[in-house]
Amino acid sequence: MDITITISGEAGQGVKTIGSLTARVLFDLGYYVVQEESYHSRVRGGLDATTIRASDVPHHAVRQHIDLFVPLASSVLPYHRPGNGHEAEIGPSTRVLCDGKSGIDLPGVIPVPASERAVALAGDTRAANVFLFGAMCHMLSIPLDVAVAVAHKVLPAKILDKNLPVLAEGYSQQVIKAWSLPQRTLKGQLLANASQAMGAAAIVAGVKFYSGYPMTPGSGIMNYLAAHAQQYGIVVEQAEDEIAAANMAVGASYAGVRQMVSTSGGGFALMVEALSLAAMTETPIVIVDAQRPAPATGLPTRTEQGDLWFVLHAGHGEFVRYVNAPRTAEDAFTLTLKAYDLSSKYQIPAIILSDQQLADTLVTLPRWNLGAVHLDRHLAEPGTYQEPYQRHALTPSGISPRLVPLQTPWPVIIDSDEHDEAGHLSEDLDNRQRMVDKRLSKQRSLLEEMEEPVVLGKGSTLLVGWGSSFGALEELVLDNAADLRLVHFNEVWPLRTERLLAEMASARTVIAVEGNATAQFAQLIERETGRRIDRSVLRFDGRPLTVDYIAGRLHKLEVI
Amino acid sequence: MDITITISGEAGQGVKTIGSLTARVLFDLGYYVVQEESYHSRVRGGLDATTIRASDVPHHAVRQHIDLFVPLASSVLPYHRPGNGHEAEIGPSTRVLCDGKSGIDLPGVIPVPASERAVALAGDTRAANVFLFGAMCHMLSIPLDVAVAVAHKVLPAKILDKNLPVLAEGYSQQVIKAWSLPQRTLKGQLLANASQAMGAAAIVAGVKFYSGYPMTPGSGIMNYLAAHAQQYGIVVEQAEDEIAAANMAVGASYAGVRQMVSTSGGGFALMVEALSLAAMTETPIVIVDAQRPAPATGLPTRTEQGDLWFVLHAGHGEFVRYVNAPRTAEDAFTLTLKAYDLSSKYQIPAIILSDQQLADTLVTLPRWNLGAVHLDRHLAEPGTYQEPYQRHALTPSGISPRLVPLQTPWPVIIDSDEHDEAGHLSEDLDNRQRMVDKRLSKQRSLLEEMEEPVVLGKGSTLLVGWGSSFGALEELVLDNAADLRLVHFNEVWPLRTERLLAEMASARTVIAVEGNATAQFAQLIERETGRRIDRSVLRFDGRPLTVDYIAGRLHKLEVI
Amino acid sequence: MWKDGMDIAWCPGCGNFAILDAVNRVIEGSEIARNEFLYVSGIGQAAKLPHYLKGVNVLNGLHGRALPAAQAAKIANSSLTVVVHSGDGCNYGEGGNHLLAAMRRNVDITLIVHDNQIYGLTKGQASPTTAMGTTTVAQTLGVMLEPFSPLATAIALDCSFVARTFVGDPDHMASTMRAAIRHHGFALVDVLQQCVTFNKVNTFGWYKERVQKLPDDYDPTNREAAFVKALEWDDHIPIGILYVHERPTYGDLHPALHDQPPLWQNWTTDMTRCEPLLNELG
Amino acid sequence: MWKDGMDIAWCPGCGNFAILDAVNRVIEGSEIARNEFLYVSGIGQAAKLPHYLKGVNVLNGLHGRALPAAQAAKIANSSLTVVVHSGDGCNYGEGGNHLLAAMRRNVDITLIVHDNQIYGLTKGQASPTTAMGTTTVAQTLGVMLEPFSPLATAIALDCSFVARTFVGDPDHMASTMRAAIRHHGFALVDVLQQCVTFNKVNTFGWYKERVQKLPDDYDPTNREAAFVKALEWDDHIPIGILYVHERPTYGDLHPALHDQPPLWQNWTTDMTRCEPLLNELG
Ligand SMILES: Cc1ncc(C[n+]2csc(CCOP(=O)(O)OP(=O)(O)O)c2C)c(N)n1
Ligand SMILES: Cc1ncc(C[n+]2csc(CCOP(=O)(O)OP(=O)(O)O)c2C)c(N)n1
Ligand code: SF4
Ligand code: SF4
Ligand SMILES: [Mg+2]
Ligand SMILES: [Mg+2]
Repeated sequence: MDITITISGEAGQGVKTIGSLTARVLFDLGYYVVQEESYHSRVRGGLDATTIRASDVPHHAVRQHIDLFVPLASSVLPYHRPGNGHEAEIGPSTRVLCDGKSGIDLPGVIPVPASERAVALAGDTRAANVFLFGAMCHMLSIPLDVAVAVAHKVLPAKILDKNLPVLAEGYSQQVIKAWSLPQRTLKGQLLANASQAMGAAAIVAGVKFYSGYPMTPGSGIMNYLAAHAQQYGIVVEQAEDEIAAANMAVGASYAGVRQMVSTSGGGFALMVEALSLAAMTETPIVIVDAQRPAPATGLPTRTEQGDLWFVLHAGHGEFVRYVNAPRTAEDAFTLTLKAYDLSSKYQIPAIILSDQQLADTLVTLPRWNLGAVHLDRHLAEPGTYQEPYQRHALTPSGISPRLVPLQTPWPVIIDSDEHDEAGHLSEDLDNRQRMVDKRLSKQRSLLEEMEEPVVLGKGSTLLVGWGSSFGALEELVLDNAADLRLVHFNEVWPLRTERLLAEMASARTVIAVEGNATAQFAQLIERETGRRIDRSVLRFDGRPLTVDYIAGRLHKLEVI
Repeated sequence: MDITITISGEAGQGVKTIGSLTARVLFDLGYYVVQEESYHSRVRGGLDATTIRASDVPHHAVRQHIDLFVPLASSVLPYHRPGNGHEAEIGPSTRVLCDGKSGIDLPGVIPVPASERAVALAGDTRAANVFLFGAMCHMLSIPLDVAVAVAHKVLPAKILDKNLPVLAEGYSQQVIKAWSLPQRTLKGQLLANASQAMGAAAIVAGVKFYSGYPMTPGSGIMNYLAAHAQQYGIVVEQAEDEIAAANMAVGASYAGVRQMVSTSGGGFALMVEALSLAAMTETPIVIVDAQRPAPATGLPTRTEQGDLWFVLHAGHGEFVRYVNAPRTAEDAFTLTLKAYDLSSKYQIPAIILSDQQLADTLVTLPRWNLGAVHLDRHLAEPGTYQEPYQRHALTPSGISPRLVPLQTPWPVIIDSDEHDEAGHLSEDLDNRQRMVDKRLSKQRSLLEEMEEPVVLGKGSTLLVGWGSSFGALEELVLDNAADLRLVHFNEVWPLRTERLLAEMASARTVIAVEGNATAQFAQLIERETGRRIDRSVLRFDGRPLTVDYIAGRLHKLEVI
Repeated sequence: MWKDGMDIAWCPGCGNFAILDAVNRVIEGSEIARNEFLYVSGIGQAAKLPHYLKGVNVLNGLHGRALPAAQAAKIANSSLTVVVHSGDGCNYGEGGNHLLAAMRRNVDITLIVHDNQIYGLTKGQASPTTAMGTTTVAQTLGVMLEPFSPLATAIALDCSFVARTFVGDPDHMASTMRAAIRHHGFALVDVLQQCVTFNKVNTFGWYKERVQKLPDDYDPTNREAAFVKALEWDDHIPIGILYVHERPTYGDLHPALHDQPPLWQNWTTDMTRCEPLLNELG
Repeated sequence: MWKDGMDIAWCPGCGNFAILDAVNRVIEGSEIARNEFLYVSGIGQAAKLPHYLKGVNVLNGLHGRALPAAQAAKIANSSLTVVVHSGDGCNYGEGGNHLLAAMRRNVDITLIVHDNQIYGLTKGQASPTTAMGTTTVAQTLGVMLEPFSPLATAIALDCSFVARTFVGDPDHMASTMRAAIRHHGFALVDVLQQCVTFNKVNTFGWYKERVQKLPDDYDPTNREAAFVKALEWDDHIPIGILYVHERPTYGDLHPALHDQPPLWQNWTTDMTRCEPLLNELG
């Protein structure tokens, strides 16, 4: 079983609700679910589409071909026509379910009286989506009680009662049972996107302070933490701007609290000076940059892997940072925890490169193993530091024992100027040299902490990817294991290159696959290894790299 | 003739005045002068030293060994002791001239009654420096009338009269004529630092608007333009912050005015979002980043070449930019003009990488040939654009004809969002792809505009440098032409590599020489060429690369 | 929503439509030619407005950064009539520092703030004018900051023209905008605007019930009285021109601008003008 | 200048020395232990002050960005007494937006602005409080912006404690600082301070002639009266506590802070607390 359902409407038509119902019912039935979002930067009108894939083996990406299409407005049809190139596409075999009043006329369309019955039964056209959901469940041969149970979970309590009859009525339309999706035994999984995974990981890591300024697609993490603020005693502060958010992060971390900042490229741009401050004062901070197409405001609700080089070198002067780029929502959880750990251990800024695709895509994932989580703030214990305490004491590792104010009677002194071991401003030039060496020397051991990239397949064509492209690349390579091989990174700085070099050495062609226009990761490899990447498959229309897109390009390159 | 004079005191002791008198008198005598500054970030106390080199052949850097040392306070002596490693150094042959009351006791010291006579004659201890200047002129066998003429030029009118007798009295001390500096015939040269050269070039280029926020060492340009505001009808606006300064730059340029922004790394960090805006809206802007040691506040009055990678990738998203790094004040003039031209022609941001060394070092340079300057704002002429006018019209070159508001009756529309050819917000994904291609395609022709690097010497050891290191490297290589060769860049992005590759191919060892801790330019070469740089000589104590420093390191590497 | 051949990205029922109508009336009824207007905005729902105007120059810049760009454009070309339209988040949040400086700088431009007391485009977070205690998706425990009082702050900064209007009174809105644009100096107009999607507290009706036009004999030159007026809020909300302090603008004070042709036209390729620069250094 | 074994980077005669003395008096005379103080600053001459204190915590951050760091540090550890010292450029210029927000946020910290009406460290450019017309190295044609009125602005923003003092009256300065630190909520103290090197207009004598203590019967809870007072400047400059509005602080309003141990101590490695997060998504 591997089915793709796309529900598409205008912003404000409630795609979110029907999408959630659909994803949730498939998840509850024990299918592996991937739910992706494609929408415009507006509150009403435009396009708001969600594509849900359900399968009995795990996937991390959706496919292009729609099996079941549920358009909520005729205005969206052009987006999904074959060859449009950006959205999930209908084809001859696609079944189309829609409201009879929508005026949608596609071959094989199944019109149902959704809005009419919604008004009649619930007095609210918006219930039409629930009607469609009912009809859809029937088409998928999902028992009504399972659908009803999901409605109880997903719909807000105050509208539930009036919607349940509409759901039943939709179901009772007896629309053709086109698919049969029996209950499976998959249990104990989670359904989450990377915003939720990062937010949850932050809470697991002990975050008590979030500072940020709303910016799509970075706001998901803020919303998640805000929703859990009461329960976990978290201060979620919407700052006056991103500069404040980033400087608050330094202040909070200095004072001993684990913090989180999330934003997108334009907001990150405003945090660059504070990033440099964190580095200079050796204050750990964690920032998520959820990338979107740029420059400038760009396409606020779309995706891109366009900030890699920016983030690698953001901030004036030279300093060590840790940058990771999760592959999936599952990976996002693990790498967020790692970001906290390394940031604290090395007293450096950690940046997590997410993007709209990761932030918005819900996926089935195994329950996180909380038992395996080992937390450490890496604060100094009495006896591990020399007295009088010096915040930036020189040590062989470059890491100074870190105290926070009032942890001991020793005061803690930090300064954005070049400073001496005690933390006081110093214009001594010998000291300058020592301090630069100290701060930069941490990179050596940090590199040791990096994992090697994942390698899949055995083909002689080596695809190189990083971050959110994993789902598509994994599927492509596993389907074409004879031709293709994949080396995929989720820790992009410092960059481990041993495994990569070995794979490159045994490859006939090396092709970078990236969601940007300049093959940024390929350039990084070139700088770090001196080896050339032969070709690239790039996508920069604002949509995620998909199996179909990459396969199409590889065909053009005559690689597959 | 090649003499090095260091005058050193505490901030607030008037080093500036005596330094200017000295440099000016040597310049007026027809010597090639280089005057370098080394000072702390404070208004009083600390170190404030100036080193002046005068020679009968041109140089662009000072040397480490002091021939004539004029300490104004005993507190500065430790800085200049042999082996200190950061400042100009005294040696056995150094002659020391100082005020008899300063308590300075060095071998061969020549105490003169400077402060005593200053008080007696001018009623002001501060005139002691003029007394010392008089004595110094005598030591250099400079006629008194030449010294007096210089005093007229340099000293503020209101203190001139009372200082002239002090000058004469200093001269009349008949301190040993240790050197003989006859009048030379060199004429028609200028004495300027890069801040002045860039400021003058901006005025030549037609700049009428400057926006900035004070930041050492970037403020020199602001001060220069402010000093000429009345005369040239320039609006010099000290903005509320660097964000405003950069957004003002975009607004002014959009409306048709050539602008200038100058700052240092920390201020530049705040301009990064607006840089991306300029790129997205294809609005030409020119920004100077006068680098200083970082991260964060770092060492505000010191120098570093630490922002290269930052500047190459500053700004979210992907866009074309032009980055140059002048070698000398002379070069600064030319490259500033080029920055205006290319920024306007390609409608891209141009960044000039200066640093404290360039900004503060005065040097003799040939009079700029204004006749050779060709100015063009690259605004569209009627007939060169299609009507209705579209600001971002697609063209084969990627460059759209540019109009400014009210240049014609056509309105001019720009947007930070992804936009269509007309400039209106567009979420169309085909359009997105076209616009990305359009903007990025400009890089190809921009690369053609880059000059090849300078190559000096024929040795098999190839030194690679960029920007302000030129003066030191040039001298080193010319003195060691048999062993050493130099390839030196002043345009760092886009990077031309043909000549570099040829030189590297014929070199035994390639050594990067840079004023930073991570060999940033070497890394850039590695990325762009895939060739490895073998070794590096790096300086990151906040002081400029000098002939002596580099030679010392090369000795350690057993290269010379 | 489609209107005049344009796909307008606002929600049906949004107060922005009335503002757009008023702007069109102002442009149409003005002696100023369309292409002499420059509409500047930041990012947000309000900030999309300039795209829906016809024949005017548009600079749609960064979130919170409209004011610096607008001031510089006016300095660069004094023939332009520069009007900024942006949200409360843009101007009182992200761009707060620019607002302070712009009021002090007194460049002759107009700032029209679409004050819906919420962040619309990013889906409903609190803005600086959101009432304390309001819960949102980001302020789940309620807003804990005192709301920003734009008018009182403007009066404290001696902003040269300070007004408030309401989308529910189109004539008042248009005439206030007109007065602001005519005013010689920096003018702030705070427009009370419902956001039907995200602000369920400060609805059209809520404002309608509360707004009160300033009395005819109100004296907008009295700074203290204006300050007191500006603090009125909960039960009745004054609309009208609260404060006017006519004084020289930046353009009046600057010798490169005052009685000079527009700065951008001050362009010559004649190099002799630069000889003095060389002589100074020679 | 060497003082107490420290190389102090200020000019002899600078008003900063008197401020430093006052701060030392405040710290010494306080029931709060030295290590319970956190002194935060930005960049500038004023901002060097924390380095000259003994035994206190110091966060010397970025130019203009002291306030966000200070507020977050206080939120993170409510046991700290947080005092910000920085210049007029830092707080009224670069950091203006943070000042606005901090007054609204009302975190219980104290901001002491060394207001020398100039940029000292960068050698004499105009600050937001520099008088119009003043010429400097960057303002060669004279300052064209109206000066920023910190106190009037603070009152417009309903800042919970607003005061001014003068380096020439050490007792007044120390007691004002003490009151500000004791005050429960965000407190702003603007300190009139001479810059002997770069501000030749607003000298010690200039201030001395003009400052006037508020009368004993002055009522700082009257916002309108305070606003009027705050506007007084040229001939007589009021010093003292102009405005006080006691109200709940951010810490009082936030359930994670109010009556809770300091946030940073809320640390556990027990993972069972996180099970609900998984259940929600399962
Ligand atoms: C630097 C930056 N931060 C954040 C954003 C995201 N953003 C876009 S609009 C907006 C707020 C909109 O609120 P407002 O200005 O009140 O306008 P409205 O949508 O309510 O009209 C935000 C936070 C951005 N584009 N840029
Ligand atoms: C982002 C940034 N911009 C500019 C500077 C340079 N800078 C340092 S201190 C200062 C102004 C100092 O003035 P003020 O805050 O009034 O302090 P003062 O020296 O007068 O005490 C400036 C502009 C900086 N360090 N960082
Ligand atoms: S979200 Fe609010 S402000 Fe934005 S268009 Fe809709 S109603 Fe208007
Ligand atoms: S420059 Fe001014 S503020 Fe700075 S130390 Fe000197 S007198 Fe004080
Ligand atoms: Mg709003
Ligand atoms: Mg100051």
